[in-house]
Amino acid sequence: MKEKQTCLQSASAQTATKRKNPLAQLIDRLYVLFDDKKVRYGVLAVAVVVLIYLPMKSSMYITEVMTTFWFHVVVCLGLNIIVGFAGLLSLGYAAFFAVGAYTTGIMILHYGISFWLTLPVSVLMAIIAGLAIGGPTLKLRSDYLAIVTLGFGEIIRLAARNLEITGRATGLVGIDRPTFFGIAMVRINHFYYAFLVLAIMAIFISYRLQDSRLGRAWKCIREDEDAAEAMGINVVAVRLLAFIIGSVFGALAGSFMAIKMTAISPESFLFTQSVMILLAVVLGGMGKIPGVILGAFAVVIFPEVFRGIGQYRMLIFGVVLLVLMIYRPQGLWPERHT
Amino acid sequence: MVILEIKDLTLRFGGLTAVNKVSFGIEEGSIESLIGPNGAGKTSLFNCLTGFYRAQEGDILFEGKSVMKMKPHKITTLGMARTFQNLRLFKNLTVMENVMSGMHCRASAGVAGAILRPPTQRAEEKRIRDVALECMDFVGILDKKHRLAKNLPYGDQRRVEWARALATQPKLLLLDEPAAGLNYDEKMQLVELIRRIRDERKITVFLIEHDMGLVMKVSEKIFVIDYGTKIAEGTAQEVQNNPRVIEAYLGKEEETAV
Amino acid sequence: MSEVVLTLKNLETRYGQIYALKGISLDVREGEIVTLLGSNGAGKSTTLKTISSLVPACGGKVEFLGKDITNAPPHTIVEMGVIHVPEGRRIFKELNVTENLELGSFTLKDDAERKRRIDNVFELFPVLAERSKQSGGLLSGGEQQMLAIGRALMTEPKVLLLDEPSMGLAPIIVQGIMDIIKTINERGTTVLLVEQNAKVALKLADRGYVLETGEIVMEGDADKLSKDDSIVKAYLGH
Amino acid sequence: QPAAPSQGEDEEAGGAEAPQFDGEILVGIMVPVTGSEATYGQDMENAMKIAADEINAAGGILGKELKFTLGDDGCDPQMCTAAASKLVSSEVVAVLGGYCSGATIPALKIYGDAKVPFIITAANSTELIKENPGWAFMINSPGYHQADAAADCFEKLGVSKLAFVHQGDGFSENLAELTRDEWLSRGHEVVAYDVVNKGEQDFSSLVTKIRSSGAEGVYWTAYHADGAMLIMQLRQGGYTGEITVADGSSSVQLLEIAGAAGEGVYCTSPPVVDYLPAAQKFISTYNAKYNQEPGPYAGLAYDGTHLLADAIERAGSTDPDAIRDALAATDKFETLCATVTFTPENVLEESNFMILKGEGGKWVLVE
Amino acid sequence: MSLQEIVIQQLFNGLLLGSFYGLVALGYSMVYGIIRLLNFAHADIYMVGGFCSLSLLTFFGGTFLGKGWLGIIVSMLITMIVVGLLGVIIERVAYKPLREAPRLSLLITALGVSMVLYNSVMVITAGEYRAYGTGLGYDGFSIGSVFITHTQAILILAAVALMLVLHLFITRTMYGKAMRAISMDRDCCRLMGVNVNKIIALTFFVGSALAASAGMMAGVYYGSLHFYMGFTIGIKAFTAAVIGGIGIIPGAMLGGLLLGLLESFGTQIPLIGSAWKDVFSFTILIFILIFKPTGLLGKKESERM
Ligand SMILES: Nc1ncnc2c1ncn2[C@@H]1O[C@H](COP(=O)(O)OP(=O)(O)OP(=O)(O)O)[C@@H](O)[C@H]1O
Ligand SMILES: Nc1ncnc2c1ncn2[C@@H]1O[C@H](COP(=O)(O)OP(=O)(O)OP(=O)(O)O)[C@@H](O)[C@H]1O
Ligand SMILES: [Mg+2]
Ligand SMILES: [Mg+2]
Repeated sequence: MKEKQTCLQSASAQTATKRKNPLAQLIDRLYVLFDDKKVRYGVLAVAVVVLIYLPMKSSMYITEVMTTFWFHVVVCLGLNIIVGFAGLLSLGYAAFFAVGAYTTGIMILHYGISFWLTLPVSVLMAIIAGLAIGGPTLKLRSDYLAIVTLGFGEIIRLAARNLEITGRATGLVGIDRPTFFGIAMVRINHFYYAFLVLAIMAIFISYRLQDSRLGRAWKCIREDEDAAEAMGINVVAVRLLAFIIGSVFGALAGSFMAIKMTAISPESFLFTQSVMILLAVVLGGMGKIPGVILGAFAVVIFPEVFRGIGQYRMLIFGVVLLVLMIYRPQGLWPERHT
Repeated sequence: MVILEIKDLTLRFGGLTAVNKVSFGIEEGSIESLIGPNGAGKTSLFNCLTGFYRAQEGDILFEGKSVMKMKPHKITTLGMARTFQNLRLFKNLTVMENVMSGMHCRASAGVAGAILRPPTQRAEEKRIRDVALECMDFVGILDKKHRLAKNLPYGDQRRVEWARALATQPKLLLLDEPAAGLNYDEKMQLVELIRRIRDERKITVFLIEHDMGLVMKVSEKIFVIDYGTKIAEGTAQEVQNNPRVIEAYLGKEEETAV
Repeated sequence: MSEVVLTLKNLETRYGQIYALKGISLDVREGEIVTLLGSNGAGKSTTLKTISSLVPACGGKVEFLGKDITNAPPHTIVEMGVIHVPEGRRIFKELNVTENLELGSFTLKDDAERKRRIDNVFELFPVLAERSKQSGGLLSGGEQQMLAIGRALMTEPKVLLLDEPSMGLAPIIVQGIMDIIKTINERGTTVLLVEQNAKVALKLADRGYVLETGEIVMEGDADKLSKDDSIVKAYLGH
Repeated sequence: QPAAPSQGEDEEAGGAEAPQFDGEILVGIMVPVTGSEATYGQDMENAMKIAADEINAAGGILGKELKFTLGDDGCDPQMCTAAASKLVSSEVVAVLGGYCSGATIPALKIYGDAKVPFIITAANSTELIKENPGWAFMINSPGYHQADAAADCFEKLGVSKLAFVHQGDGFSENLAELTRDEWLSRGHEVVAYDVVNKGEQDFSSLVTKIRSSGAEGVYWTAYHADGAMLIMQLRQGGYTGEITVADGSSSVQLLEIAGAAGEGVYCTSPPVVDYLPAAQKFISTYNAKYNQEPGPYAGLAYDGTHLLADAIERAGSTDPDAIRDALAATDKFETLCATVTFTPENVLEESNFMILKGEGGKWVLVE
Repeated sequence: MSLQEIVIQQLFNGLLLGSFYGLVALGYSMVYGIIRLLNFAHADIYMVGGFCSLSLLTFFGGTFLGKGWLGIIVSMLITMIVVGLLGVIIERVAYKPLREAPRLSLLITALGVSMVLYNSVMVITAGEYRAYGTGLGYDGFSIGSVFITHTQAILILAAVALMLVLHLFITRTMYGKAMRAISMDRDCCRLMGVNVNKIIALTFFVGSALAASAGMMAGVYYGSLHFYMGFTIGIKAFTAAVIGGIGIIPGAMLGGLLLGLLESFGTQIPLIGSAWKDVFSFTILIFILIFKPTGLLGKKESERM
């Protein structure tokens, strides 16, 4: 059907009949194509091969940046479970990877425990942290939850800054790097592969969770808690699970970050970190896994590409972010495209 | 046999007593209705039954078991499902997803199941889908299964609520004003549907409704409350002729009923 | 014959790609009660929303007292005296009853007058006076419906657009509401009424239109319509 | 507004009328040129370029042209690792810079692994060297030199009860701790030991606390901007004791912002070129080229560049091991700020701290 | 100082700090109250207010107005208007197109605005601190060893006066009710004849003007400005708004004062001290929310099934 007359853009929402430009239409079509499982697996297979091959061909710098990207994929997918799937606004996600990083750091540095053995402890600590923050605050509405998570993030950071065991403001320095089946993990390539494996696992788990009973329950409580409750969904338990799983993702990423950096300090876990991760998730497309990955990519790559322009960099980042959000309010790769 | 028994139930909001010492029982396999003026406390009573409000006094026995202190999701799992007076659909989810949510309490896969997907979990997923499709078919919205709930016309949104409640595979279905916003024709279809729910699916139905035509047609027993207190109960005929009911609720003119 | 106050000419509205109104024309004369019938999804609510500019028209025209008000900002339409009581009551849940009513007279500057009108509404709906300090969200369905109508009356409108006022009301209240609509109408307010309860609506109205999938399929005097076979079958029943 | 020198300007200055070179030597600069510490980083980069111009004008190093490539660490550990690996990927011969201690630590590991000699020209946390045994060299006096200087300063002022305020970052906390321990070991009293969070503006409750603790002196170990606010609020709140600030606050901006409150404030300062007779030529070159004053760390940055050039000349090749050995063997190398000899840990042997005092809106050298 | 004097002095410190928090929190609360947006950019408005007033004051310093109270008052008024308009423009350009978008998208847009604002100022000021020179000295009065400067006393009065004016405006006019109603059902407000765009614009104007006034007061009081100065106070004010019950005007003031007091006493109390004071206040915040999930003055969300 042809449009006879331009509709005035006004008033009510649902009626917004925005005309899409051809580029946006093309992108949307590609997105729809990607939702087909076969296409998706095809693309992923090719991507995996390329990505495994990448560090052998590229410079150390590119590998370093890509490693940072994989790290962000893991944490963004972790936050996506909390924010995108379950609809709980969290402004203190950095606290979760602080928990992982410090757990690993302290165990290696103070007790000389092998890195691989610190991982289960890190997961355990993440579960405790998830329960600690999720437990008492489950009744809170989204924005109040946001401030509690923000406060929690600050509490964790300040505690790390003030406690002796976490090395106070200087942090933990000189964390030993582990060996993996006899190979000492020292080169950036090793970390590239470590984070790549972590990221692939995160993607896989995210997809599996999304298409499960639990994933659907999250969507329901995100939409309407009371109705979800009436459908027999244990809202409290399901929300708590979202917190715990998200926090485990973050903690594992944090543990690996600790050995990659060999030094961690409270300044790596600032509020701005949490906000950047949230930004990546929303910019990419909350709740949509490829969207979140795209968001992580944007957040990591942008500052690198514009490294040359010095102090204008973040200004331009802000402007680009604004323009993108205004033109694609649902994110770059939204959960639903109609 | 009585499937649901309410004993001296009292619910107060501050100074207001919304439900006042109400007692009655619902027979298993029957269709019964609750009527009463606006603000009489009908929805509040439903909310008590399903655990959304905590009544201060009395007791609610579902299949002989007290559900007074239970959380809503527990009660749903026991087999009591409801719809909402002011539609509470998951607006941004598809019809299919809405209805599948009803099966949550009849499945058990957890985190490990979701990630590892053992055969049991696959079978369960298939069962969830099948039940959802069947429920949508039953209420007649199968052809709209991929549309977003919020974009459906009001009447269809109501149907999604029914399908979703049916998907929880209840023993007792509570419907809060299911006919609101439907026209005559559609109301007649609803009468048919309610009967099929009972006859084919063996579900007891308890409904709140203001459309007297429908209530009279479908219910085997009617309870009337006013100001939170039960003022009458009986068959359609008995209630229709009860002077207290006429005074408080029906009024003189018969035209208001379809 | 009295003056035409509200005219729709070939009005078209769409939601995305779906045309909800495919060019409808109707008029409402001063002092009339006109009813709009139709099954679910026929476009009744959309018609009212387009008149009050809540959704944009993408073709055709809405005229009020000869002036083109198509797609004018909603608040200016209210200022001209066209008030729309939307489907589903839309009470401000966290404001109390009195505050809800006060908002109804937002365009009014005079506080004493506002008070007088609130008292008027309380007189029409004594239950509201009893609940005057209760949050709107905690009223029962029927109380909310009364509040919605009362709120609309606060502006003393010239034309009242009512979307399913009887939905969810007890029979005795339905009678009451219909009487009140009659009273308001007799005091000089023109009414365009959308109702599922066709029997009641046709009894009250002077004229009626029947809408099906976005088009007007029938129109005429209320008594004539209530005797029409197809209408009896679909909307009235016996 | 300081004009950030563009790429073009740089080339023009480097290659104007210089002699023919036989290839080039690429050296990395790692400083923050964005973020909160960008000004200092910029100063340091500028000073290094001046040194490079001089070196190239004198025929370069080993007949090759000295060239720089910049890695911005943004004073942020994450950015820093990217910057460091970018420098290593560009196969630099050595790296100069390092301003924020926190953001320098992760880079140290990278340089150590890649065997790139690194001259740290500003950061001076004692934690640094441990991370990179052998490949990093500190030409700024480490914290314990400053702790000594501060304790001496307060003793001279006749103070016994001292309050410490740091800013909760590795650098300022480390210094506060060192000085506190030194102070206690000299038999004095510490009556308050506090922190202000970065970005906080209101210190009034802290001022009250300090006042009520009976402190006779306050030692501020962090940066100048917040230092200025603290000084103002101390005076505004009726505190009348002595105030000394540490090297992070040695910028004149501290006095500009603090105004009248800045009079009589002491500073334990790293060698700032303004007070060094030998540095007058450097200052005028800097002024001429960038139309602004060299900041507090410009001198060390300039020195570091010359030290590196000298070491490569002595090594006779750009082989990393040779450069490292040459650096370690540096013996009484005269620079603007100090005479450089390294301890076995590659740390400066002699303290280069000096004491300044705020007078009439300017720092003047005490002694 | 005696214990009593310490308590009085800290009480005063807390109130002054708290009233700054309160002024900024008001803006958060108002904007949240009307479009349910946690406006991250608000803290930067505060910062811009500081810089704007500094330019004006520098300009007026050269005229007969001088850098004393007269110059300050005139600069403050102009700053409030200019920055208020900036707030309105930001709303039009960045937030209005997203009114119907998911709320988190709006949050991220606000973040974008925040980045643009503070990075612009950073570029303009080259990232340096600017001294805020006024003609005011450190004169004051002391009661025992409690010492309060005239500037402090006047600022606290000004802050309280501004809050009171706002409170009256909101409670005594239809505007306040319209604001609340808009947050509940925007379309329905239109049907009541409310010009929704206008009210939202007005809200942004007032909120931004208040933040700007706080920014200027901070400049006058703390004596220096920095492009990053909004960051910490932003988080604190946001917290204050939530403690009080976000969207509720008196709540923002109460929350601000409470947070200010918690911080100043937290600094003084031995086991907490300056290192743990924020942990202390955030912990209390979390406890408040656990026991009163909608903040101190917040009403319970009421919706029926
Ligand atoms: N959460 C609550 N807090 C306070 N009062 C409430 C609450 N819920 C309901 N009420 C009051 O309790 C009374 C009963 O309300 P209820 O919704 O049960 O009526 P109802 O019988 O369902 O009416 P309707 O037929 O109009 O839907 C009403 O007066 C209502 O205002
Ligand atoms: N926000 C929307 N987005 C998409 N389609 C819509 C939207 N609102 C209504 N529609 C569609 O427009 C058509 C007309 O809807 P409208 O609400 O006007 O019907 P109605 O006659 O009022 O029906 P009812 O009696 O159920 O209220 C329907 O097909 C409906 O699905
Ligand atoms: Mg009800
Ligand atoms: Mg309708």
